[in-house]
Amino acid sequence: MSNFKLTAQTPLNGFDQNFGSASDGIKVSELLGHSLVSMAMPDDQKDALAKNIKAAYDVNLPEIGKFTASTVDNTRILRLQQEQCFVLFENKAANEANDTSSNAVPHIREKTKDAAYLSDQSDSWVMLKLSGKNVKTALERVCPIDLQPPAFNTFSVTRTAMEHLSVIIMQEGENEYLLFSPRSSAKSFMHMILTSIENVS
Amino acid sequence: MIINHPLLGPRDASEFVYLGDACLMNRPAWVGERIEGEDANDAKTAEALQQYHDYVHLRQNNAGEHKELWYHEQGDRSWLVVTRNTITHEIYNVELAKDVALANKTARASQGGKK
Amino acid sequence: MRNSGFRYTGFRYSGFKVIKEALTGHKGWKPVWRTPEPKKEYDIIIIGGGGHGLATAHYLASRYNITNVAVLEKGWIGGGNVGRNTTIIRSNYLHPENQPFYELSMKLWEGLEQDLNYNAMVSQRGVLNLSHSDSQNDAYVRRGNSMIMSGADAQLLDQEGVRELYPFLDFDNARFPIKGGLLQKRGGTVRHDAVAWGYARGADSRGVDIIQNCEVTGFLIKDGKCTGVKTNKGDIGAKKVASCVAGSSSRVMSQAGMNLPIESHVLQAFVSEGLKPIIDGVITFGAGHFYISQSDKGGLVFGGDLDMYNSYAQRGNLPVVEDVCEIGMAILPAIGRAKLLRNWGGVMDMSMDGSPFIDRTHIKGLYFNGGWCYGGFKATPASGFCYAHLLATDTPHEVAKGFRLDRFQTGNVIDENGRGAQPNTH
Amino acid sequence: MSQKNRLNKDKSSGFIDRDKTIHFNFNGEQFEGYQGDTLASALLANNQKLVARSFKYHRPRGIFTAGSEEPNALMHLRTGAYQEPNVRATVAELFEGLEARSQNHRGSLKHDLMAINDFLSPFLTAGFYYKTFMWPKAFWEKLYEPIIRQSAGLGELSGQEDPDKYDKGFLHCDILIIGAGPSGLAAALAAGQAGSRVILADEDFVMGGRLNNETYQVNGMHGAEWAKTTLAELASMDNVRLMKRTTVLGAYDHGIYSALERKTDHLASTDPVYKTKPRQVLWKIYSKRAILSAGSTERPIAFPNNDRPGIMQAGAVRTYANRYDVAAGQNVSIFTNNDDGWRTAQDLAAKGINIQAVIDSRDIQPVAEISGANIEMGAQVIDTQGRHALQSIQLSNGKTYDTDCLAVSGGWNPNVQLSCHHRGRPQWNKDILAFVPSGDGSGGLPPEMHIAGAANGDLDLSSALSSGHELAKSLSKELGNASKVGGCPKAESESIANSAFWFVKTDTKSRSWLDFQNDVTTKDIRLAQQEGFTAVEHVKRYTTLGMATDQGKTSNIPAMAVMADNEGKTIPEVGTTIFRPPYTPVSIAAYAGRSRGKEFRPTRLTPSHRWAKEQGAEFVEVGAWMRAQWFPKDGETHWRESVDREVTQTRNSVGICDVSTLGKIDIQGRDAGEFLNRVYCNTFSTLKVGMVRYGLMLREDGFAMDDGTTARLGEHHYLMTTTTANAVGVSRHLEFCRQCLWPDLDVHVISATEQYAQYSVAGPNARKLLQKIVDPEFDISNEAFPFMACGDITVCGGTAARLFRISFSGELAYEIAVPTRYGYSMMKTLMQAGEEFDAVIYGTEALSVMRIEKGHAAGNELTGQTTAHNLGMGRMVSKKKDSIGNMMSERPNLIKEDANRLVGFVPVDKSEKLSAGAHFIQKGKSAITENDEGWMSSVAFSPSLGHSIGIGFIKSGHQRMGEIVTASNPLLGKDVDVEIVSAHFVDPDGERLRV
Repeated sequence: MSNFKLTAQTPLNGFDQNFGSASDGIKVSELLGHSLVSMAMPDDQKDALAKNIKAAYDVNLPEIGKFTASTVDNTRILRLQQEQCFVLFENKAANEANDTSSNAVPHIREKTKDAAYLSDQSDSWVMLKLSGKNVKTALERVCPIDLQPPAFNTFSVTRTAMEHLSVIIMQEGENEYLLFSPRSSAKSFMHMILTSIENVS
Repeated sequence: MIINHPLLGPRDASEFVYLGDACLMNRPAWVGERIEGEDANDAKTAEALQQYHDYVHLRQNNAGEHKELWYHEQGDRSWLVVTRNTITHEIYNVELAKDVALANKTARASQGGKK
Repeated sequence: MRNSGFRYTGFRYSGFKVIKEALTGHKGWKPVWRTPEPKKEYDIIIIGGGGHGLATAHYLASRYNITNVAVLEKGWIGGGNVGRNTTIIRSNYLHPENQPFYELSMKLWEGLEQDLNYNAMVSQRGVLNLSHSDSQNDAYVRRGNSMIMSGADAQLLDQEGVRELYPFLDFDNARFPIKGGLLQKRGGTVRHDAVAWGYARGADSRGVDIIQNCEVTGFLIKDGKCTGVKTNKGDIGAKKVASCVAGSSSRVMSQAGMNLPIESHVLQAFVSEGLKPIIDGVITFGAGHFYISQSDKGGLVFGGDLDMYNSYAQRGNLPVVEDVCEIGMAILPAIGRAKLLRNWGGVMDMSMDGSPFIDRTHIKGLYFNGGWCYGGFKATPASGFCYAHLLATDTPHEVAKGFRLDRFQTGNVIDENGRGAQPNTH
Repeated sequence: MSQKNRLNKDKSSGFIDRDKTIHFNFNGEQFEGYQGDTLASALLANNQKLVARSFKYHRPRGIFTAGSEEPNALMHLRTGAYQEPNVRATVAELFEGLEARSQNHRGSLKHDLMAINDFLSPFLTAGFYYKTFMWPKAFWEKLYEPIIRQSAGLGELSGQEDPDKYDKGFLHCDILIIGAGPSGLAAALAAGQAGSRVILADEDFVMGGRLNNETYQVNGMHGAEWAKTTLAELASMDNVRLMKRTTVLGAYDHGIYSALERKTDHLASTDPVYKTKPRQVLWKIYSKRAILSAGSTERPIAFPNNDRPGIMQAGAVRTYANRYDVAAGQNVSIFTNNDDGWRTAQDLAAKGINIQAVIDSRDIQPVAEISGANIEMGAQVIDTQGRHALQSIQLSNGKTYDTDCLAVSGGWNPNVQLSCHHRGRPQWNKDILAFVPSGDGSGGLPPEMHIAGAANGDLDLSSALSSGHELAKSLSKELGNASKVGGCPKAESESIANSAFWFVKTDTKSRSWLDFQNDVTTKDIRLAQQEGFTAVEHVKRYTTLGMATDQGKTSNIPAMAVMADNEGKTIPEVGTTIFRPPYTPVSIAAYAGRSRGKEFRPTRLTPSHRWAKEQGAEFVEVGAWMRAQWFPKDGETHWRESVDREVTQTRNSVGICDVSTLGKIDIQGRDAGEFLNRVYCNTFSTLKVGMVRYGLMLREDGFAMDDGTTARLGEHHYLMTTTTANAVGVSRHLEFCRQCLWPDLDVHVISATEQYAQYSVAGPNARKLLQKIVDPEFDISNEAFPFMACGDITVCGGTAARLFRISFSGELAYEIAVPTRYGYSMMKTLMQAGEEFDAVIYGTEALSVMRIEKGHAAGNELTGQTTAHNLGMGRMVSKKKDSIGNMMSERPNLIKEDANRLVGFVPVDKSEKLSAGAHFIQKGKSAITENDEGWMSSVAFSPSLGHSIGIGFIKSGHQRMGEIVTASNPLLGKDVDVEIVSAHFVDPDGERLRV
């Protein structure tokens, strides 16, 4: 009988801070309580998958470079590649000390009914939420993507590189962004974001 | 440089990794299993070695239009076939390599059918 | 005929001559090379008036007494990579097919001024390769031993040894701390343009025709034998034709129907404004691609990686500029306030294994020299010497016998950094 | 100090703030200037004529221009680590407390000992050094070169780390407008009104370009006033971004431009903003179209002794008067070959400055009336006097004038530089006697670039305004931005008549300067040509013309005129040299941005990093990763003690190591097995679910690329591991194979490296330890979970995990993976559970020792230069199937009998220490290249055997067991005799693995 218990840690220990004034400042907070599952789509299963997604989430498979949002588990489906999506969803268990993050893939499998190859990515990324009037000005220092509409707007998502780091950026609303970067370099990623804010404040 | 990705639109070339001449997609077919002690082996092997030598080492190095492979490593992980001028760097065409590879395969198959 | 009983048409350069001319208004200086019209036929035609082509001509004339030679240059001599590199010389290679060749080159550099009676400012202030890890250190030991075994010099430095030489490197705050280095004291720099001019003067003074603005537009090939070249100045016959055009190799040789195991890539180089001396020798980074030295005029001369894509454009793009300066700052944070003055690009003949070719082709009378990757400048004397040897004797020079065009068929590849058939990584 | 040359003390031009006095220091002397001054204008206001020394002859130098083309007035700015060399005083904004020092002199600026070079100048002509310093041979390095190097350069670096921060950024626009002079402003206004997304960048700290320096009228108001109004309007537009103090540096492919914004260079180093914010920002601008409206630069005329302090560009003299309220002299003369030079006389006279003489090389009617001035038409300046500042000039008509400032105008050159960054060659325009950018679509003009205003040769104001306006309108339309655009701003056309007069022909021994900084004179050009350096690039390289900090902005065209004249050619026949980025010099640190020091590259930390740090681990950089090398314990003084302990304890009981850095790639699909068969040289489709196999991956050229274990997790599901170093490259390779070679296979790959914390648990007690944490429903006994088994399990009461029974150490070993979030906790738990077994944590050094003891190849062996054959794994290359590299690995030289083989080595004298990098030589032979038989790739002290061991490659090694050879290491001065042995030093039969 095991006497041991494992406890979970998030990459940035739940970082949550405001920089600058409420009116034109920037809020930076780690996104918690979510799971992320990669969903690879075989060519001959795409229609079936789209149907299953529609049934489960009442949303269509997004176009490449977009994400769709469903109220079911607050799920967002990010279409980063032609043959692959990321499914980001609220997962209460993911936050509990002794989570079995093993529930993420089965959860999505249930929804997609084996029409996709799934792989848990929940622990692969550090996820930061950036919001506030000045966010674009700060991101201008590191993000090569044109964040002005119509090039990029709410429901846009893409992967790029910032300061030698791989970053997925998605726009959730006016002046609201979610950024993912590989977990092992979370500290460098955080430094990159905070330096940008510092440099433009 | 900017590569106009067929799915994602214009992206800075620094997001990509360059491989080289698109002929690297045309990997020679497998020579097949060679049974030890068979006379035909040597000739078969020599021919295959020559094919592979050319495939691996003799690439197009045009001054002008050049079809080449780029990998969108900091993007959607797709391999692209980019047609670019190596003197002016002008880019004429960008395609998904997978589409090109499938088309080549179909073309080869139909050619084979004619024979 | 000009090629027998030839004497120096010019005159010897010396301090005395400089003083004499200064006092008499510099009226006595003559052209460093003549401007001849091409003859109908030569014993040997060298295509390409760059460093290697001119060196080949010089050694053909001075060592093999073959002077009925023309060097055809499509622009102005020395206008290619010999005039746009970062001027480093070294013989610090690993493989037995390479190292003795580069060591021969180093020895020729060491006697160059006296050989040419031209001061190309060969300056042996040392080449230091920094190491940043134990396995890199192991690789340097292996390489240093290869160097010594070929007769070259090498020294392994620990961190203190490096600090003694260059106290202002970033020892304390570096992302990739400096653990030590491999030093070749005989390495250094040479004034690049002067190499072309000195060899041109040496060849010309022995009767070689250097013909500028003469572009080769095709080969005269009959029954598998090359008998000359077509040019914008008309057909010129030759018993032997020797291509020596670096980044233009594929272009030129395609006119003979050859497809080479070479890709052309652009390499950028950089120079800062003139500064009082701060860096004595050459320093290279070990956790990325970067090399720097300071010229006798005071400019920091540095460079790094290729732009990575095939190009004949002789200009590069911004990512490499940033990468190079990032590395510069990583090892030498004191150069931050030095200003970059100019950056340019040259076309590199990148071979499939990173090593060159000096070889006959399958066409009789047609010879090929190329595939120098970034390493062409330091190789100039030995490349010319060994090419001259091959052209004169039809046998490869002992130290260049590995540089064969068929080595990818046999598997005798000479891959210094183990990247395989990926030219832009060599 | 009084500002002797400050004009109309009570009335300002509008650019100088008389209420804000600024104190500054030049060469230790205190001066005053005003807000709005540059360092140059403030020095001139204080009548400081001598500010620098030239490079070669150390000639006295004064301020020559009022802009970024300045060749002379370079100085050290700021002090200590902040010291910046070669700062052009003409663009350095004055700030309170500024400290500047002149450069390149020994002794004081006024009494420079090196000025002796000027007297030696006959000996120091162009290229003299190529002809001498050759004898005796040894003297070059010992004597000659050190002397030459001492005189190198102008300014000096502090030798300290640059203390400032720098940043970068990315901007996107429809139209980038380069230069905010009349044509740029007109273009920005039209483009902004049309609805285009506009960036307007200008290097000056006040936008307006020459409108601020002249007395022109635009739309019925003073030009500077119009500029101000227009800028205000532009500032109110959301679609327009105004970027002053921003120099566009380079034109790259597909509309990408680099630009440097100087954020804090105008502030004192003590200013809080200066101290906390980036000094400069390097912008990468992505533009659909660009308008080059960079104006023009006035060129000098070459005449004897034309380099004295006080001899300046006529336009600059005008700028100092009109914009900065500064008289460049009290008694000014003008020497011109064109009408524009006369504007200087007119503007200065209007400000009450005494005009001594106007000398026009053209024999025509005077262009204007200048009261009180001597008008000399058809005359030339043939000599000048004044050691540290101009005193008098001599004319070709025999007259002499006393004068303290000579304003010279040789006409204006369009600033074509950026239009040539794609190696375009400008074209000669004979109407304005200058090069202009080559027309669209030809000559290498960047495809998206268009030219407006003076940069295009539209030298008069009215056509500059209309060309900018029209261009912006049509480009906007092209881009689909067609909102209504206002009318074109109007101005009077002014006279710009010019003449082809470039230099004063003279037979005297005096020298006429072309390149003021590098001391290139007309004589040097002549000498170069005389010596056969006739190509323009040859002349440049031989004389160093145009290679100074100003890159020939003022010197190139006059020099080409001299070349043309000498050769009897026209200027366009002489040709042009190539303009290269950057447009003006840029701090190297700015290109590096934030990537400095520890932030040079991102750092990857393992899941147990924090724990390892708590244990006092020694870390090492392995690629981007930081890995624990060893874990010193109290009392251990040498790293070897720690490593020996870690190895011994692992082999005796159990050790734990973080191996999370290994690449993990999740591979799924109906064809996953077939896919792996093709990318590995050995077979994977036959692997049973729940088992792991070692795989060797070859490059297509047959050399080994990477190795690792791959587990079959399900019918269509594999998990591949790669080496740490090759994780990214293997991913890329797999995607290549999948997309480009075999698009019809159903296979999908995604990296899972970051997803799992993976720990090796190795040693005889490994199973016992794991049984304490693996949930009891999972049987991990040897029978149920044999060597090379794998499976999903749960640990610690339900946490999902994966277990692999694989071993790098040669012991009974497992790797256990949990989601990364449990990494820290898992490490702690393993150590806690291991307490009863005296479990040890081990680092990469112990890992390496154990793998060498087992003869496993790692990075030092998988160098990309070794084949399966070399590694002793030739048999693994299956001939029964197609796989990457299996054909080329059969090339004759790669499979030859006497190829290098990986074997083990032990010193004959067991007390000897082996070293990696030694070369193998047959005993008794000398250590020369011909006798080289291979090399030692990895060594370790084996605590298990008690002596040094090594593995390495030697010719036919597998057939030479027991032979004694010399491991020669001349680099370290040490040869060791070694015996060739099997590389499996410990447990050669692998019994421990399977218990």
